[in-house]
Amino acid sequence: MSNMPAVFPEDPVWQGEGTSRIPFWAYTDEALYKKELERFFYDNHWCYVGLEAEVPEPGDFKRTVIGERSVIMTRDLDGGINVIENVCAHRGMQFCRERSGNKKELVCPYHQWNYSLKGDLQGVPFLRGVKRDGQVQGGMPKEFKTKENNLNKLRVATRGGVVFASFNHEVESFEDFLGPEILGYFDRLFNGRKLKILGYNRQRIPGNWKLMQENIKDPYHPGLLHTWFITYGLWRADNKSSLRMDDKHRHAAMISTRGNAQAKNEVTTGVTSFKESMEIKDKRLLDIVHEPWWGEPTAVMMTIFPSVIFQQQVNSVSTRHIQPSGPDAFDFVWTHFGFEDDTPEMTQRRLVQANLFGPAGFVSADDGEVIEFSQSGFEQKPYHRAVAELGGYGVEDTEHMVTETLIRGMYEYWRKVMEV
Amino acid sequence: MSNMPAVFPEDPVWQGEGTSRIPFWAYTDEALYKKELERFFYDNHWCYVGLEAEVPEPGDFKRTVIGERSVIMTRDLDGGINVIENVCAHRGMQFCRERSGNKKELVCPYHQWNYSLKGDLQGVPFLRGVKRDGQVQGGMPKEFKTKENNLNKLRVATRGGVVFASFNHEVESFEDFLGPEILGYFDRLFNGRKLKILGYNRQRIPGNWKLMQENIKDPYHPGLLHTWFITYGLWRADNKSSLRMDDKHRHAAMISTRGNAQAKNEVTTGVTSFKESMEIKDKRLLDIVHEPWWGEPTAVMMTIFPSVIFQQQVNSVSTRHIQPSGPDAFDFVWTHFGFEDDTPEMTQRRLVQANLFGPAGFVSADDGEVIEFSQSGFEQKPYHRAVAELGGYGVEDTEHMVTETLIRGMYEYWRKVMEV
Amino acid sequence: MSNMPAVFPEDPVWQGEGTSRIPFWAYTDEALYKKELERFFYDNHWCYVGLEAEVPEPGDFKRTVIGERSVIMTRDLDGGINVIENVCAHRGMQFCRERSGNKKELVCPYHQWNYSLKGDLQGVPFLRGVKRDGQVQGGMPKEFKTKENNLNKLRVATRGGVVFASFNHEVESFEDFLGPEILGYFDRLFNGRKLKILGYNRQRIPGNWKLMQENIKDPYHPGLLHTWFITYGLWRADNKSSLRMDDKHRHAAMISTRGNAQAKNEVTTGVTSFKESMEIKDKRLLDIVHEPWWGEPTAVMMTIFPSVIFQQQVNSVSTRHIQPSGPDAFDFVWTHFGFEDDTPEMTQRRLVQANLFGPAGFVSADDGEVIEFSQSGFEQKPYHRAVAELGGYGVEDTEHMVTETLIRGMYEYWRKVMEV
Amino acid sequence: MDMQTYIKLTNLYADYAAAVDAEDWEKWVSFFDEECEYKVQPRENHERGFPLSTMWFISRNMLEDRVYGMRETLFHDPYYQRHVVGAPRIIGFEDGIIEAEANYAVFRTKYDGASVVFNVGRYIDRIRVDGDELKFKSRHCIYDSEMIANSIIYPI
Amino acid sequence: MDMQTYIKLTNLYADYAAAVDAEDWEKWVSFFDEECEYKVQPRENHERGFPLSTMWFISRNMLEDRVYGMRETLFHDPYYQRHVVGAPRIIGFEDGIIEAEANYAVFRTKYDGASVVFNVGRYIDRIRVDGDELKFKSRHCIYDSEMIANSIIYPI
Amino acid sequence: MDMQTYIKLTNLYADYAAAVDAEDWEKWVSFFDEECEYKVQPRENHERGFPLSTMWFISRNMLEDRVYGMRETLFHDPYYQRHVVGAPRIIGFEDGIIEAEANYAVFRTKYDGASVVFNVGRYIDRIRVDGDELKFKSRHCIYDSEMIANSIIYPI
Repeated sequence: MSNMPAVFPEDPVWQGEGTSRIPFWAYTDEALYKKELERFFYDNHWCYVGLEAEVPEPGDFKRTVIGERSVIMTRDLDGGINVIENVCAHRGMQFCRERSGNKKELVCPYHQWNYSLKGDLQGVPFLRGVKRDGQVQGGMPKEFKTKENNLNKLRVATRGGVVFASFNHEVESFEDFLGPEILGYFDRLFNGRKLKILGYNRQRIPGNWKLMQENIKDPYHPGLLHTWFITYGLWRADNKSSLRMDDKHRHAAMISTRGNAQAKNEVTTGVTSFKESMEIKDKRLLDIVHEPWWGEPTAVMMTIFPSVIFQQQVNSVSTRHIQPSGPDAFDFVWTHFGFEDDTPEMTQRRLVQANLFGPAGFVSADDGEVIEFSQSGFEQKPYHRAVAELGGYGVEDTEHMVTETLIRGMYEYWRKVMEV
Repeated sequence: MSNMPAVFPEDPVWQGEGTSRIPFWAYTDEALYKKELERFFYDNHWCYVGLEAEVPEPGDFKRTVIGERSVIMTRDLDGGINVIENVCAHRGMQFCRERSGNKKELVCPYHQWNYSLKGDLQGVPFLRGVKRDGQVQGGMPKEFKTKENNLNKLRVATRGGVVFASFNHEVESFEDFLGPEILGYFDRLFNGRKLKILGYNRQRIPGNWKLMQENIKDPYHPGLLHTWFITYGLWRADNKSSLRMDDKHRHAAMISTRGNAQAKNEVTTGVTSFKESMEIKDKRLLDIVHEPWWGEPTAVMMTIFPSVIFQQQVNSVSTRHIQPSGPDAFDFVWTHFGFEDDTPEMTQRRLVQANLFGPAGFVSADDGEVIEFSQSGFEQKPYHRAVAELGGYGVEDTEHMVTETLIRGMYEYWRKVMEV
Repeated sequence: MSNMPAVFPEDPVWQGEGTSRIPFWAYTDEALYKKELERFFYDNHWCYVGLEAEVPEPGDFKRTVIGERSVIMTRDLDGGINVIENVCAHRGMQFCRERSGNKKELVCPYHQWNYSLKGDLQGVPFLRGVKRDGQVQGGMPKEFKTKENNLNKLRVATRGGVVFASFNHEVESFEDFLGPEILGYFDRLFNGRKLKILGYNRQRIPGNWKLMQENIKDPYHPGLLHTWFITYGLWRADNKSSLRMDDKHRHAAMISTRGNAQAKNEVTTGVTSFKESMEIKDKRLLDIVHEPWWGEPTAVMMTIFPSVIFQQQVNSVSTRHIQPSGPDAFDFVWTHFGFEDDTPEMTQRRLVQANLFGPAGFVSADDGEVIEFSQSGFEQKPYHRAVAELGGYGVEDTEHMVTETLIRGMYEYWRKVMEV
Repeated sequence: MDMQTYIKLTNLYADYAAAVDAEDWEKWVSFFDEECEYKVQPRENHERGFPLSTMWFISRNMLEDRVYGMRETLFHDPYYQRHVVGAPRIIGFEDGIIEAEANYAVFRTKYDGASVVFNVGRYIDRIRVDGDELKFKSRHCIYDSEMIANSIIYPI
Repeated sequence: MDMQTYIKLTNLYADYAAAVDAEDWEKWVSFFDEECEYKVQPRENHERGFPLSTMWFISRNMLEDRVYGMRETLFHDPYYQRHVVGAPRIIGFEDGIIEAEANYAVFRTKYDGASVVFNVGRYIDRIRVDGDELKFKSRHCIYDSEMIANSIIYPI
Repeated sequence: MDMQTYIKLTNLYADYAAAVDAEDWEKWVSFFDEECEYKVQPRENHERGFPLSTMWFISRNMLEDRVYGMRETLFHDPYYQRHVVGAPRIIGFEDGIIEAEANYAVFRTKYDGASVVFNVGRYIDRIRVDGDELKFKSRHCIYDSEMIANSIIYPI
């Protein structure tokens, strides 16, 4: 009839090599999304579950999700950490309803099957039936073995107080999963100190989950979208910065250092300014104090594929958990923390700086918004594609921010695993 | 890539014989659900529509649904009961908007086609066009016959004041449909007395409609989930009880008798929902008076597949109508009634005991909740399955409650009809 | 199992020739709907965008949609009208968020790519990277040409102050698209006078978008549904009236003339919505003043397929924009206007008569309602069909209102283009 | 403003809400002065200076015409309405005319569905005080919920 | 009604809302007279004259039985409740009994979802005034939201 | 509390709601004392004793910094906000400081969509009374709607 492209391609195919042009249907297709869940969240990857500090005492538990599957992180009576799927072994009820708490055992309310904090089936009411007039009535068949009917236990990795889990027990070690370089940045942040939970923020972002990974793999936008940074002189094109990936290019770290010594551009500090220019009115919003463990970098943003972002932005530290919900939305849970030896001043400082981040943050609220409207753009013409060619077509670590290389890296990995 | 099962099976197949392990996708799959509507609700089954007492006078009507299809139950001017699909024969408008009322005829507001209370097309505006300057303009074609354009009339069965209907006029008789045994319990409750409507409660339960059938075919849960029963000594595993099915195992009756003297501790052992016996503060909540028509049983719960539950729980009697809405939700409409010759005391008693049931009921609110979270469990891993092996793998009537036999029976029938 | 028709046909086929019986699945099927978007809204058709009077000044813009795709109508600095797809050429963000306003250029907030009001890419931050240590870091590849990365520009047609656009630049001329007859009625309303915007009304109607086209192609309903018209003697089946279509039968005009002297009782006989004639209490509701440009007709309703209705109902003039949203809903945006030379009295008259139309209008609110419940009817039995046989089976212009010919005409065109 | 009048005003608001929620249209009309204006208008038109409204009745007679329409001629799906109104703010009180505003939320419930937020916005009122009696000279309902859920039949 | 009592009534309504939203059930019970009636009923039953309610507690003792049920026996998903209540309308005040009504909206929030309109309707109350003390003789919650979102555990 | 102050408090609440719904940020800031605290916090953090908030501004200066951010730097989709606030409960009144609470519901409307329940919760306030003037020493918005619909730009 006409030579217009089909706006809604039926069997979408990613044309050509390379990943500098990402088809919009990669963000909108329901079947692809299910495959992403299966291949990234439910298999072969370590997914973020929480922090040990959230379950400090034996019996403590926290309910969370991996992909779209509800799981429970427990600290068992031996002090070990377990991650268990929140689906009763009997007739499948998602039995644990509280978000957190302390329990001696896990009980499904429907028929009171109960499980240890490790997920082992301990008790089945009327397992052997009921005796009546010398007769046994009902009960489970002889072949029924409680130990074959445990809850679904995930493999768990903990490091530096952070808990990851995998549905597939054959997954490589957590250390191999991160790779040496990213692991280094992980260890910089989680270096064994005790963490102190400061609280949660939650938001539901109506966009594909990968957009959040992209956003934190995109050093191109902060100086452009987050005008706030620039207004108060917090972001400069000549800050020292580097981008690092693991071998597979799925994880990344954006490392930046304010006040760079090796900059060769002739620039001033930006300290002088117009009279009309802005000044923050309450200085505490920008009261940054260097912490020894930072080393040189003043901010490191780590994207651990597929499920979490570790953020250290000057004195504000948090984990940001990606919980996909259909191809077009994800829940985003922020856990802010500090360290056990923080002074009250430092705690207050972290809390005040938290105003920059989260669902209302001076420089994060807009990330949620651009993700929402990116998704809207994709949905109106799935046949189209994004152009991610800043810094060329390839994938490599760089020493600057003017590149979309990390995004290309992520899609290189995505194409390989998804076989698209 | 790995040997994990596909979490979202593409062409789900029910493995093996038997129905003691029910795949979760049987509750979540959209295409299967459409097939269920076609094979259970829209064909070959009698579905519940209402009580004659709801339309006592000629011209009275009540709007309700069968499956997802809107239908109208009318009492025509001859006093007969009709069930008519609420879709205009002209251009398909779901024309009847009130929930109940009294009308001389049915009129579609869009173009005023009007129908008798039996569903016969009576009038079409401008059927023969308009005369102008001696010419006829417009109107319906000569071949158009009003009697070929009636509303879709369902076959109706009434018994004991209860109204059922079938889209397929070839369906077996209502009596055959129930089978002799279930019919007996039906007649126990609807024995010809005039019913008195006490009112409605409505709830939307976000779970697959079959879960409600299962719930009332599951004598395993009341003593475990409904702690309230046990708290006040209302439920004991050693109460006298029997389970009955029709030949096809689709319908069932759970019959129980309170006040069995032989208290056995065994029956509440290991039941964590057991609470130290409590005194009810206002005795009227448990003021049970035996009614002659009960016979021995003090409670009979009938599940009529696929659409309704008839409940007699001591003095509280009600019909519970299952109105599916997608694979993951159903509307659940409770019609409480009494009998024309109830004393005011008995009416008040029924109303007070109604506090146990319905969307806020002491022992029903939790049924809605467990159904919701069963569905959540299924959705997170459709490849998995429920274990319904209490009392073995077979399907048979029993004299005790420690069995999931009725559930296995229902799925045996389901597999046969669904050809899964 | 039984010989009932499949209620949810899998591969729906339109049986037989002709279009007097429209299958319900034509309104409910998701895949068909996507095809409709592709073939009607996104290809080969001129779709309504707005009125020039909405963007009077250079830099003015208005955001709207074609089908489900967000577009922006701008007046560029040369005074020209442009229609541009609201999707950033970089990574696809639907960047324009305001509904209307004035801008010198279009900027995407995510990475500040900026475009002229014509949609040309003007600026890309760090296009050529950043110089550091005498080295260029990052930036877009050499092959990247801004002029190959403009926003998606639509072809635009303006006539009489009305703006249409097409995604396909090869579309026939707007004049050919309307065809001479419909164009005549178009020019009667938009005869070059300056328009004055009076304001907007918006409603979301939960029905298939074609139902709105049908509704205004259906001269059968006004005298039957809109009792208000009859109550105050505003509508009579024997008013002079004619129906006109373009060659392809996709567009139509319903032309009627009030005040035909030959009152015929016949025309309200059998219309149960007829009410004893009432006096309006505030005469201003019916204070109709003939305007010279009307010519003989007192009301002309134009349906321009697929996207807009032009309404002149005595002194109330408006455009009614159809914005589909899935197979089962559309947004309906009313733009009421007057003419630059209207007296204050005439403006007030138009505004008072606006009480008849729109989401709360005396004779429009019910159109939204019947559309909603038509859709409900279709969804409950997609295998069924509407009967549109008033005035026979054919498609032709007529001089009366007792016919569904325009509806048959539209579906004739629909079947041809949709190849159903 | 004296306490007495303030309470009366609060009552007027509550009574108005109760009357429309009870579909007591005679009562509804009775809250207005003979000469009055009742307007339901999208915030957009209000803010951009466009005169068009969704309902615009400019006399008590016209309100009665609307009542007739709602009762007799307008086909519509039955629905429940429920108003929750915030405390009134007194903007001015001169020459026996109170100018007041209040935020409102109207919830619509159809028989077989959930209650939904149907229309939220702000009342902008001019009220004549005459001895014991308070009557609306004008009530403008400027609503945020510009995308109407199909249709508005009953007054807000 | 004197201002003092009017304010007290307004406070009673606000305190009631705060108590149920804080899940302070002892407090909830304490608002009622020994002999009292608490009823949560669909508008349909109310308007059609059907006596059935969704909750019907006819003594303070029975309210306490409900508290026990909510606390100890009723399995349910945890949720937050939030009441927003309009200004009360005084229908009558005789023999120390205030008859009053108010519109209410209750929002339910589950941990990982949006807040939803859970139950909207009208309170129809009879309140005993005894010196400084106001106690409910009866509180009827006649609700529009007849299709309940699964279950109602806490009082409205 | 004397009637006069009670009415003033009610007005303060209504004026606050009107100001934020009108996006009048200067007005918003003016409701606060020089030294003040404004906090928007998920109920979970509040109840579990976690200090983190979604917004936490600890001086009027910081409120002004927020205003600058909302106006100038924070990219966001435009939206309408509408507050409906229940009657305030007076918790205490000593040394010129009123402690009061109120339930609120905030509805968000985007141009082409329905109005949605955006944020419901409870205000916990400390208000300084100084002659005719009432100023917030602190306003804590403890919200139930913990799963935020993408982002919160404007104050609650």
